[in-house]
Amino acid sequence: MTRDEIRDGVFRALTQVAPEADPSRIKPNLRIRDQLDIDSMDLLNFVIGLHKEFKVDIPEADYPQLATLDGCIEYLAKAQDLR
Amino acid sequence: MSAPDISARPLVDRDHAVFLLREMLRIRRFEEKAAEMYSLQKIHGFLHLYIGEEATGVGAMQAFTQQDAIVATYREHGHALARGMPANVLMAEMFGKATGCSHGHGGSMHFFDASRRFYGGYAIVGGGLPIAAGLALADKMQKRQAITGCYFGDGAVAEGEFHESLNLAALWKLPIVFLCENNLYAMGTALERHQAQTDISRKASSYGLPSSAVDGMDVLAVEVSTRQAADFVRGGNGPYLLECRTYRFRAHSMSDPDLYRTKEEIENWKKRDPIMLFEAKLRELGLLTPSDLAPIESEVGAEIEEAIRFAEASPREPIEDLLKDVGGQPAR
Amino acid sequence: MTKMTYREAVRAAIRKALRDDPRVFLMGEDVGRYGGAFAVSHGLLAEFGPERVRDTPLSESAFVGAGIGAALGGMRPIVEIMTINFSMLAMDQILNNAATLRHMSGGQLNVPLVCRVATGGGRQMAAQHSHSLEGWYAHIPGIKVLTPAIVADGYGMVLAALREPDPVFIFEHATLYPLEGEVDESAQTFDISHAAVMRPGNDVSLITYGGTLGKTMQAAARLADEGIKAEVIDLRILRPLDAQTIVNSVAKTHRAVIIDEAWRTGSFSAEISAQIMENAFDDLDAPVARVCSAEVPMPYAKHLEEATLPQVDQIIAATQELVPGHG
Amino acid sequence: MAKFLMPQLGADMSAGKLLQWRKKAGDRVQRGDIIADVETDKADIEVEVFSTGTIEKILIRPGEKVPVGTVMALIREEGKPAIGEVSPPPRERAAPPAPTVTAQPPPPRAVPSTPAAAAGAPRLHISPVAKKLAADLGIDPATISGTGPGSRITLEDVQRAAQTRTAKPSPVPEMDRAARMRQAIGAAMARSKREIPHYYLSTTIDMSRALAWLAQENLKRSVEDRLVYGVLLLKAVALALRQFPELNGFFVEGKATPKPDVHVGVAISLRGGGLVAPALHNTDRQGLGELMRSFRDLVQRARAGTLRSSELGDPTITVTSLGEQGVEAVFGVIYPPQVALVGFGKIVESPRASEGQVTARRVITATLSGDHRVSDGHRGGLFLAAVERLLQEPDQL
Repeated sequence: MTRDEIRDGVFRALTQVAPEADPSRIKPNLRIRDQLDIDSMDLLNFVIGLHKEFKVDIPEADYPQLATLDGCIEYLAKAQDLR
Repeated sequence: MSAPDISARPLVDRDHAVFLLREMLRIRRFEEKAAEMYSLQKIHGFLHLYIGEEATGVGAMQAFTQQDAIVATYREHGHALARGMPANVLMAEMFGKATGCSHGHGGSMHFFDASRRFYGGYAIVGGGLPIAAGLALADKMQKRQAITGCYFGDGAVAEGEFHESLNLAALWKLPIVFLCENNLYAMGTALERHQAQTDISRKASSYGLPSSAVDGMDVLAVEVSTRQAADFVRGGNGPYLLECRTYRFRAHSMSDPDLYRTKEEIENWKKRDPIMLFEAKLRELGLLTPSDLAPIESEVGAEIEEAIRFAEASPREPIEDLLKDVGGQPAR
Repeated sequence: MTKMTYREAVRAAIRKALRDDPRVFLMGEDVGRYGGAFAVSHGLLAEFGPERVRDTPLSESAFVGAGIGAALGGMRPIVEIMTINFSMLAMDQILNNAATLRHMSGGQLNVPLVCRVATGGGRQMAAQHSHSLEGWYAHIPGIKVLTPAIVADGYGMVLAALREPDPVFIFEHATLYPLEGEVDESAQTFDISHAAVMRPGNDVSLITYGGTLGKTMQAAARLADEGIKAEVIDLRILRPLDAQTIVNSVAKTHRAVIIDEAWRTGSFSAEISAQIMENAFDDLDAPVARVCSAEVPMPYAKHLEEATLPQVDQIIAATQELVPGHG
Repeated sequence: MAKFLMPQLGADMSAGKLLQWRKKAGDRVQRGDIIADVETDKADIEVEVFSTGTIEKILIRPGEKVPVGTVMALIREEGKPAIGEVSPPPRERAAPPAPTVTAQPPPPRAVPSTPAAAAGAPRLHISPVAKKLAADLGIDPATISGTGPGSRITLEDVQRAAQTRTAKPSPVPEMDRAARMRQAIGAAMARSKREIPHYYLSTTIDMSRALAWLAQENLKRSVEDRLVYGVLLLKAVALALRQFPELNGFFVEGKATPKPDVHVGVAISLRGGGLVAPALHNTDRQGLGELMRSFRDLVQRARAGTLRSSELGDPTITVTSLGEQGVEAVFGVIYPPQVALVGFGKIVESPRASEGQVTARRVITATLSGDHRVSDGHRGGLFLAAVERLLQEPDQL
């Protein structure tokens, strides 16, 4: 899965939770929660979205790695390789 | 039917004479105390004093039995006392207390005592006359040996109810003694300024009623005339009108500045103060010695004083009972 | 049950009372030899004699006052005031003595007096003989005010009133005397504390009393043809008013029209409307409507009198105004 | 010493002017003597004295106008007549004038200033029964167009709106709806502040044990079934309410009506502004997993605008959590007709001493806004303490 495909998947999960999110204006290196109005319920739904999109199990302990867009892509890419 | 000869003086026995004097004095002192209590704001609203007319009230009342019915007017303190209502329940009524003879609902103008058939004071001038007609009608229809004494003032003769009631009473031969206390003034209007015919007793003839007039300042004369009128009525001969010519020494009420008559006129009439007149007559007849008076005064004073204490100490009616005696309420 | 007219029903009740209770007697202008201005007491003088059926002089204040006095004295008088128009002459005795003596005497005296009074207009009697003033009497604490609109009530209310300890005023609308209806002369008890639902309905409550019940029932029938199910309430008693029956009805229908022959301003309909606002506010889907007489001294001419009095068409129009889809 | 008062000379007299004295200090007077002339509105009146004795002191000068009951002179009574001293009326005070006869009508009570219409909302033209049904169904009347006379909203209008509302969300443009919602929330909040006497309590709750338990629990759960800590807070509040029923219910028509079931309303912010607080039915009887699922479902439907009207109308209490927005403690406004609101702030690390040892504990600030007509601080405090205790045994929730 290419990085772009992973990026699109992440955005799909993100817009599920925050429809008003505009992918082009999300800064990849800043915390997503500082750029969008995301509460713990949204975060959970985002993680569930990623789980369905990429068929990976994401333990709570790994949540910090998903704080930024780049972090998500990095984490998911690693998870794909493991499989 | 010629007017009864009222000049014949009965042989007066001493006990009855002292009783009459004492009754008049009770009324006089009660009224003086009522005036004082009014000025101290213990009594409010209207207060009409009977000072000067005591002979009429006391004299006439002697002619009525306990079974007879009495209807009075708003100037009724003297009639209530003469009828036997205790001074304390009258004072309590004027203080607006629950122990008053009308539970504080009526005040000075509306004393009632069903047990003594004292059917109260009426504030609407002439309002009592039709009631008296009805009471007499009921007694007659139930064949009760009783007549009705109906007091009213000279002002009432101008009201339609006076003429309607006298006619109805004469028409149906109702057992009523109509007692007109002519004190020469309808509040601020002298008799000759409110009546074309000032001889009130003559008004009865237009309805076929026998009538007469008597000196309202002479307690014995009033008693004799009223007894004769009452005997006539008890004989089933229909109603009788007795006019008692008297005078009030005080204003119409506590709110009346009394400007419509001169001081001289009042002073003249005071020379015929009914209590002074009767005292002098009894001394003349040797029925009264100067030492008799003091104990009567102190006895009367004590009764009036006790009335004040009773009225002051009495409770007011609780607000919860506001609607207690009002008829026509939905069934609880 | 026997079929009779309204006047015969009232007469039957008075006759029964005169027979059953020696304290009862009838007093009023022309009640004896003339048989009553509306022929209600026809034949009673012959049966009971002049002592108990007493013609009076035209002295309303005196004979109403005498009625009060006689009641105080232990009798049970039925005083007939020929019409409400003349009752003004006796209003002082009624207001200041009849209604007041029990309370003012601290409960010592009560006045078991029954006063029957013909009322209302509609017979071209003009201004001085066509008044509807029942609302004035219903304003006075101390008395009861009954308005028999049907023949059965014409009979029952007289007998019920005679059992009351306090004064009762029965207003008989003059147009009702020839009305035909059923009376159960064996009945022993008669209700004088509840209004009656004369016709059930869900869309609007038509509330009235006395002489206007007939017109209200006609209006309800015609409204039914248009699909509006109107509930008709006959108040029967103006004091004490049975507000609960009114509130229950408005809670169901959410709309009320009050029909009252009195002049609109300060009429009894205003009191009913106020009580609906106070007790059924949250159930109202439209303001309370009123159909009353025009505020003019009753004109003599027929067309003018009809334009003054509440009519069936007005009741229908007022109702259509309230019911959605019709206004 | 007897007092000579300005007498009551008529039913409607409240004061009188002394014209002249007919006696001076030291003169002897008899009961009934005229000793002064007084001018009233009606006329000049001669005033008699009711006691016998000698005038001790004159207190009022001619020309002075004084209220009825004022002491104008003192009389030393000599040998009282047999009837004894007239005891002066008990309430007589020495100098100050007696109250006037006709009590002045109390000054008109300052007309309570009617609160400005909430946030300038135009007054709705709606019939009482329609307004009541809209309130019962939790439908905002502002969102209904009236078909009655003068476009008054009628009963039928509300009934029609209720049917269409539950069928599909009324296609109201997003912005317009948010503005209307802001208006409705504004009106409710203003009314709440105006009518409900709030009291506020706060406490800090140690969450360490609960969060540790949660982390363990979530390890065992798949992603979809994971719990958020909010669920623990909701369940603790719901269970605590069983012991404090007075906080769980409404205050309507002047009296508190506690509700048997516990439906905790959860404040959910909507994307693009606005807030709703739909109910989690029987919060206390749902297990944590079940509660999590209904909570997630509620949030999604709230944000999609497909909430059922009963969910809007049913909450018996509301919980609001602004922790994620960085707020430490929130003192919220109660949603009428409810009688309490619980607020939770963010979880922070804070030094806590226990048994002499200071350790870093993760704590949260819990607050209670209570309706003082229904409950008081004492009961509110005990309630918060119960919530804290429950959160110390997360496995029992």
